[in-house]
Amino acid sequence: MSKKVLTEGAIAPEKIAKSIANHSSKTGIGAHNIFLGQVRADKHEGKQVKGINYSAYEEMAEKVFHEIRESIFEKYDISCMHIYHSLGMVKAGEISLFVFVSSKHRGVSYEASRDVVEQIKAKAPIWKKEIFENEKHQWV
Amino acid sequence: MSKKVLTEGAIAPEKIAKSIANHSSKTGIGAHNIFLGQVRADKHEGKQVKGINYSAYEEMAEKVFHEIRESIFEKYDISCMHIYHSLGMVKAGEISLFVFVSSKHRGVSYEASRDVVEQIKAKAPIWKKEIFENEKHQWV
Amino acid sequence: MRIKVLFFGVLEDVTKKKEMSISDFSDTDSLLKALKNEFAELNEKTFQIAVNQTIINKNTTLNNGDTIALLPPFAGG
Amino acid sequence: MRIKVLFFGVLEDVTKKKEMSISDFSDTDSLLKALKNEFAELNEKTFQIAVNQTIINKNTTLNNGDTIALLPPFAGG
Repeated sequence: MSKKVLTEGAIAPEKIAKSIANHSSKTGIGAHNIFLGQVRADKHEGKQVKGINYSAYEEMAEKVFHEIRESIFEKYDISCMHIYHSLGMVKAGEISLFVFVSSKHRGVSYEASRDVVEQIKAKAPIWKKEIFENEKHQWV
Repeated sequence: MSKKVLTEGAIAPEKIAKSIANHSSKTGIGAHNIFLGQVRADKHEGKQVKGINYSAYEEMAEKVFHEIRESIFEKYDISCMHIYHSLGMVKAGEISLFVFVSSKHRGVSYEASRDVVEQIKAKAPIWKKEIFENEKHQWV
Repeated sequence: MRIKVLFFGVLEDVTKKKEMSISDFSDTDSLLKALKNEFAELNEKTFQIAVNQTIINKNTTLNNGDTIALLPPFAGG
Repeated sequence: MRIKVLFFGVLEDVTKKKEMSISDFSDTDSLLKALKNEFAELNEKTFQIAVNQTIINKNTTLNNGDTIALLPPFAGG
């Protein structure tokens, strides 16, 4: 079983740097594509979003992430793939999704990365609650 | 005039982390796409590449990068874009190209990022010299 | 027979609970009918149903120990 | 008239120099002919020519202070 995707709170830039550095020993890799989802401070009827509280059906989500992983390795000639998704509170401006795909050549890294993100959006049982400056909330 | 793209030696993962962290104040951004080029330890006739020495027609390259930048901002609805490309020696496993595109929504970040990379490959006057373990070299 | 029902996302606000235990229903249709009766607002909500973490598309027999989840539209990423 | 000629990538290995100064040529075609005469290996190489950092596709008149660059196929990234 692969390691867990869901992680408490925002994803730190240092974690991304560490993940990149971990690939320097894999000298067959020529291309990395990284997608990051960042929480926007959207406004709804004058109220500004100060953060998003992520919740998930955790066991099912990890199962879905595993299936996405398998499908991507089957479809694309890639070397590595990592996904991290936040749970709980993530403030506006912070990172809540980190998708990292590595391959020999660049084209496939873009295609696989985009596919992962679209599959996450479509299949992962995760929900967002926008938290406003006035502490009210709204499910997305 | 935008800041310089060409940078001496490999691009450190910490620089990438810093660049990501710098965008946390831009709370209109929802998506970042990052492309990284990593030097491969390819083998040619049994000799292994230990690194690549990058050279460029520097003034022209900076002019071309500026033109690419302008064309991307004209074509895509993006918030930010940064490019860094190595000059000089970069060892196998290290990063030599860092393209960073940020936008409100995810689709455009992928498209613009890919476009940047393809334009760099096609238009930037940069050359690679593969350096082998035995210190011999081969222009790519 | 003991079956667990889980509520996620906005549905948690509708039912005011994260989970409940039931025992009187033999399939998902009859369970759903009872839930919509108890929580009228469910009639206005869009959601899918998962039985033991797999989304179902038709009425499904319930067995002892099953976990049923009501899943509003996903919003990850 | 003083014109600078730059050699990049593999062409630097061919000419054994990074740049040279010339003064006797009025256009790119005549300059190129002389260079291919001096460095026979240039005849086997693929390259583009830039005049003052802009790639040209036809014979171009040279002016005092121009910089000509011989550019092998790009390999950035």
